[in-house]
Amino acid sequence: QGQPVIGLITKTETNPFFVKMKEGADAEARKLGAKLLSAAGKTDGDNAGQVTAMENMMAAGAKTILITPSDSKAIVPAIKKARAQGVMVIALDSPTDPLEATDALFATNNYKAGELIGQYAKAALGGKPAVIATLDLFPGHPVGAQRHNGFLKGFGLPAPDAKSNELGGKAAGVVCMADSFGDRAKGQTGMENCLQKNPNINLVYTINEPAAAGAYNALKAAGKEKDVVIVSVDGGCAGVADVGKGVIAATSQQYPLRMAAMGVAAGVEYARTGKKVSGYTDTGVALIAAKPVSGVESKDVKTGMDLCWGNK
Amino acid sequence: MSDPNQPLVMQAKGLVKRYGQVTALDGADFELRAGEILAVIGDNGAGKSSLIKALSGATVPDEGEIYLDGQRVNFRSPIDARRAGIETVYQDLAVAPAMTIAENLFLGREIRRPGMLGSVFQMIDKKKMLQESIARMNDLKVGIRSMTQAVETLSGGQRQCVAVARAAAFAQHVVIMDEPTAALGVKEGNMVLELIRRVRDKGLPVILISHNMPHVFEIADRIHIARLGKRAAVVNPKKISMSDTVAVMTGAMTAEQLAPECLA
Amino acid sequence: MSDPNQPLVMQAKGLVKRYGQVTALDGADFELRAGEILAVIGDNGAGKSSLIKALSGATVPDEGEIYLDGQRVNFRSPIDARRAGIETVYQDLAVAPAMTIAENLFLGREIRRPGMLGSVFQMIDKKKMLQESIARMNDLKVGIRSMTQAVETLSGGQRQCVAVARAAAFAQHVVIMDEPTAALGVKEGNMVLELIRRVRDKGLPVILISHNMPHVFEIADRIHIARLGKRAAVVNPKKISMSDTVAVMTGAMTAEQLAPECLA
Amino acid sequence: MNSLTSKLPPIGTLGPFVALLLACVFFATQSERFLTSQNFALILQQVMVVGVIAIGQTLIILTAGIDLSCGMIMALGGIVMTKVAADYGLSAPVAIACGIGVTTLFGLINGLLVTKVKLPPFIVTLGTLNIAFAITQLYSNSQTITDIPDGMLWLGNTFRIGDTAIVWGAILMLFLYLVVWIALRETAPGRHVYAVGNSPEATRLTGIATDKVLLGVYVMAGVFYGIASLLSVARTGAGDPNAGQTENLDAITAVVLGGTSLFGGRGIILGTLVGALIVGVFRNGLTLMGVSSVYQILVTGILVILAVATDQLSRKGAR
Amino acid sequence: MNSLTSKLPPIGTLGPFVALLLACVFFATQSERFLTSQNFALILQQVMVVGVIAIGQTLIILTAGIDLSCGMIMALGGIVMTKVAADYGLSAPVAIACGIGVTTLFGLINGLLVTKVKLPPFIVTLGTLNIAFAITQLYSNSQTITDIPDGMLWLGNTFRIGDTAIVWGAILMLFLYLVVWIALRETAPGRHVYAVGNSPEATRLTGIATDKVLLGVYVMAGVFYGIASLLSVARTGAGDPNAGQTENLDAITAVVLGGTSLFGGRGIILGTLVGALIVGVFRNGLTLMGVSSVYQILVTGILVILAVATDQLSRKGAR
Ligand SMILES: Nc1ncnc2c1ncn2[C@@H]1O[C@H](COP(=O)(O)OP(=O)(O)OP(=O)(O)O)[C@@H](O)[C@H]1O
Ligand SMILES: Nc1ncnc2c1ncn2[C@@H]1O[C@H](COP(=O)(O)OP(=O)(O)OP(=O)(O)O)[C@@H](O)[C@H]1O
Ligand SMILES: [Mg+2]
Ligand SMILES: [Mg+2]
Repeated sequence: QGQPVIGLITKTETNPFFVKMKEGADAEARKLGAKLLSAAGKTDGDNAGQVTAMENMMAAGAKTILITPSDSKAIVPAIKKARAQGVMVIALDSPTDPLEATDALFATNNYKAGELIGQYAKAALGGKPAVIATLDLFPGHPVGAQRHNGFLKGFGLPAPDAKSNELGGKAAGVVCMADSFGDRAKGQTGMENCLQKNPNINLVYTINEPAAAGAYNALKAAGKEKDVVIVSVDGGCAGVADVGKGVIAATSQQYPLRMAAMGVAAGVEYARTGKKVSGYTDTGVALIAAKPVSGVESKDVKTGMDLCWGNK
Repeated sequence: MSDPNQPLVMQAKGLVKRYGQVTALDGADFELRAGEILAVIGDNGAGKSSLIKALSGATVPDEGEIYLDGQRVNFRSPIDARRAGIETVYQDLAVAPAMTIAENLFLGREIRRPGMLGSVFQMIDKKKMLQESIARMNDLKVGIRSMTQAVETLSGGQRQCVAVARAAAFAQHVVIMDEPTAALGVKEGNMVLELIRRVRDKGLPVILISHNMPHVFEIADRIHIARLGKRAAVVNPKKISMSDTVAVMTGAMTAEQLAPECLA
Repeated sequence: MSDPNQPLVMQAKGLVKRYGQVTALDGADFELRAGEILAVIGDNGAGKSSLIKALSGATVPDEGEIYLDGQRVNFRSPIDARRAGIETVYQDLAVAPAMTIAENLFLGREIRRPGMLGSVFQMIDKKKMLQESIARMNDLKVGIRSMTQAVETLSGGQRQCVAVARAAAFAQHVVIMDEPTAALGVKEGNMVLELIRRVRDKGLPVILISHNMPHVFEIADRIHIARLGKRAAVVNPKKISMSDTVAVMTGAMTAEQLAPECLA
Repeated sequence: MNSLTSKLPPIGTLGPFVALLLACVFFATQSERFLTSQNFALILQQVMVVGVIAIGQTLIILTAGIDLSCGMIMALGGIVMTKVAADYGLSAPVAIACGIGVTTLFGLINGLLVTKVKLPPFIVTLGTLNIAFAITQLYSNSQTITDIPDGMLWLGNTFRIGDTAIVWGAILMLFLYLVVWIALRETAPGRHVYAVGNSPEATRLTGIATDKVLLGVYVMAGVFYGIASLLSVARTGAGDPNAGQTENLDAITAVVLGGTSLFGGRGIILGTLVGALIVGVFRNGLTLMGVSSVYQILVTGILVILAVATDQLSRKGAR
Repeated sequence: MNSLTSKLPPIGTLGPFVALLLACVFFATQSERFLTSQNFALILQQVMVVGVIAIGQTLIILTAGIDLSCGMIMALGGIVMTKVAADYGLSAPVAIACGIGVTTLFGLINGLLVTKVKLPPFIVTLGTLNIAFAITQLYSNSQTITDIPDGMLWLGNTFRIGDTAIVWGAILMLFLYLVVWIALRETAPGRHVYAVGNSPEATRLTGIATDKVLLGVYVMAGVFYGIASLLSVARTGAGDPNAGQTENLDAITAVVLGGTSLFGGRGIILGTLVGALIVGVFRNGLTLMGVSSVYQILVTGILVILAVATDQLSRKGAR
């Protein structure tokens, strides 16, 4: 029986997070002698594109499919069909809803990631009253909602639970919410407008590190970069470097490379022995901060750089 | 042919049409009698096309009144005029260039297939339309090989024949033609004059705009002379000379200076 | 005026142009002598426009040769013909409707501002262009109020005057006019004929396509009769009657049946 | 005369068809899995949603318009029909009718703005694109809806011809193309669509109510988007508020690849089907070849240009 | 005659301008922070990238074309100039030249495909959109580049007039609009751009080398995209491989809001500037009002339609 074929479907092509994930999968597949097919949705949230990719990979003979679901619910029927044909489906990074729709989940908890930076931010501000701006992803995106709501929860504000797709916090001290699309330029524009709205902002939550970098630009232009705490999520190498430079106060680090490598290994195992993996494996979140605060566990920048994207 | 006792089929009073600072029609009057060929002549820019556009609903005049068979009408669009049985050949040839000759001839009144297919599904009878088109165009003796040719592939004159054939075929009440023979050869031009006569003989009045004085004098029952957006005079081609007509048209003479029997 | 000893300015041999199954030109010959007005007549679809499109580079013929002053030329585009000093008025009026009259007159050869502004920055001298436009259009006695009016707001005849004025103003070598008087009034038509004469008197030969026989007989030195994509005959309007000419044009008579002195 | 008529279809469809064939030949040499009936059934299934949207888009482009809102309207339709079924427990046919009703209403709004207020279609549909998206998010609370009655899913079910499982939705798409093709060719309103796109002023002057034709086209397009909503729900088994984000460009691409002019009045609806298939074949074939997705994008870019260039050349040949 | 000339600009720009003013008045009543010079300087700064892209887009649309690839070409230019500087340590001017060189090359490719192969601009730029995107991702490895020499960032620096900090890039944008406005109005090539868009066949017959005009327009557009790359790098302080994804629709929106016809030959470049400002003012004003983002999208949709409707009405009034 030939080379095992494994499919990897990410949300988009362009997010460094998924690029790293693909690199990890590629390296592991080469090591284990498997053939890796990869595809992605056209935009974040493109469920139909992921369904199409899944069908095409099955047509190409993939027996294991690794997927970072763009839409945790909408993808489920397609996964069911695939599993009914004997394909092992593993969710990476984010779970499906219900969780049991896939054979296994290798993921970080985005809500948890949000909580960590929320807790950090609370401590970092000391007793100062918080004036918060959030730079979110875009309307309707679950990861955007989970990180945002987790952050509010960690900060001690009333927040929707992990399943909600709605952004909380409107009434509770968040003075400005803008969409950044996870993009540097749009993050910057959002921050500029927020500052215009309320110049006293002293805490900025950002969906990811490019948005954080954009926010920093805006704050710097306004001469406020020293007075504001920026927190973020992802823990990419560039992002951790920004933590080192003081651009970002703290970020929650996730490990896409690790998830992907584990997924590929499980796929090869399945092809060779017919044994499926199952259940939820937390690939971990860690808080990376240049200045640790008491009461919140964090790793330093050096460790963060070593681990960024899950290099090791 | 034309007889003062004939009823007025179309009448317009004090039509005004302004385009920004240009006044195309400046209080123009107009009268068309039953069963006549009325030629409308005038210098370039005298407002002939503007006049007939107002009469055919293609533009809505800013002021003035239009009567059809003595009834006040208010054409808001060419559809209204169509419904009233007025058929028009426009100077800038209203044809759909990418469509075939047959389709252009029948545009807006396609022949339906018999039965349900035609009435409910509005399916068209292409074969019949093709045959009819060939017949109509043969009337005009135009040497066009294929009715399924796109109009944009036709020569200038051939295109004009399509527009003329369409108007002649479908008019119920009045036919208006804005320079139908301008691009036509001698033979084709004569065919169109012949066609106009035949239409008139069917009893429909025809409004003919033309710069071709020999044509006008050959065929018109009365001549409406347009000048500077107004009606300068209506003359009788049987009584007036071509040079006097041109003199009125260019403003070298006024209507008052003409012998009374020249007026119509 | 026309003299067999005059050198041939333009000559074409065996031009063929096919559009799909339609053969617009079917081995047409053509000769234009220095300083003459050559009229080209023929039925609709006889291939007149196709012929002059080939001569002016607007289409590339499938077969045949074209000579300018005895030199073989190969016009791949209108630009080539322009460079050779050939100026053309096309039947379908090559104007840019949204641009002003002045701009259309000078399109492609705008007057530049003096000095660096003009030569390096290619800035145009709008004022001078406006003045020139007024002068040119006055030559044609067209009553157009404003040269900064968009061409699309002009009447059909006014538009034609723009195209004619352009060709007459810029020709260096040959002027070609495809039905320049078709949409014109009596006065304007005569002005154009006058203009054509003036161009000829400057020494430029003129090719005039027209369906207006009186015009043709009034002005032409020789008449080229096109028929079915070929040249049926070249006749001398001083010697031949109008009806014989029409007979050749419509195929009722052949060139051989004409008296030899009629041919030119 | 006959030979001229018989020449008309090729000019419109032969080019795209040649491009499609070339693509198929190429992929067949690259992957032995490509040239199977099962795989073609799969491709058909994958293009059915965009294929049906592209019918509406073709109608609009034939009138020299453009519709950027098509995908979002489709998404809204999907959310409405699934939510009505899931939340209010209405039966599938009623829920479907509600969904298609909403997309048709949006078509009507587009049409009214284009015809009555005389706004350019690009701007109108850019506006309704945003409006439909926002309503979709607000109405669905950005939640995917998954409790869908079976009666809404049967178009996603398959039947077998030999070994090949064909989805009903694909058959519906092919049927719609056939109907619209005949309607455009053989009925008076169909010819008026071409006339309006070809020369609106001339068409108006012949006495055709061009506004009514345009309005009808936009409304019909709304109906097709509604059918596409249903297909999308049936295909993915969910009402997805994030659906439809790229379908506008995809549909316009299919239309243009299929040889319809963006300036209106010229084109053949079957070309659009071929255009949609070209896109589907590329995506499928490249995945089968194991081309990674950035390279897929690169190759798609090159191939789109090549496909239309082939079309262009084959037209020249036909003349 | 004079009164007619003086009437020309309004028809093209008054409408959008009225819409812009109305939007400003509205937001001024909603937020006291809106009507400050600092806020306007900010809006100017936020629209400068899309504003410069929209210059190139306007040129292309004036020729009856369209450019979907503009944003991606801009992103590629940004990556090239930052990567060349960061990786090979070349000086800022050289790196900038490399970046603009690449965008110009893409403009040239677009232009050659449109003029020589005679492909529709929509398809050509759809292809190069994908190609530029893929190259950007591959060349940058999807990583943001942040070690940027200062020489590349000074357009992002500000100078002060009174209290108001104005960014140099915004001044550059305004200057470019002025230059292009004069060039389109007052130079022969500028008038030829209008002529080509207005009636390509007539323009060709007057002996203008329409292909050269078109090619020139696409190449110039490439240059503007390169300048936009530089502005984008200066503004964000990074070479971002994910930049430019929505700039094509944004730029086209600005052009159309500005009153330029998508059918070519009619429009005024300053209208595009106003169009870009309208978009910027909406985004800024709605954020200041605290409108949440789904509602922002809804409102933007409605306002885009209203803005153009205002334009339409004010034109009727002008007649
Ligand atoms: N849409 C328009 N916008 C502005 N001015 C117009 C418009 N249509 C016509 N005009 C002007 O109105 C006047 C009358 O035009 P009209 O077309 O009625 O003349 P006409 O008598 O038909 O001339 P011709 O014999 O040349 O066709 C002209 O000066 C023309 O410039
Ligand atoms: N682009 C084209 N495609 C197909 N056929 C064409 C095309 N151009 C011209 N023809 C055909 O070629 C023939 C000659 O056309 P041409 O325009 O030369 O005639 P013409 O002598 O100028 O006629 P007219 O006096 O009516 O202007 C006509 O039968 C016409 O249908
Ligand atoms: Mg007229
Ligand atoms: Mg001709």
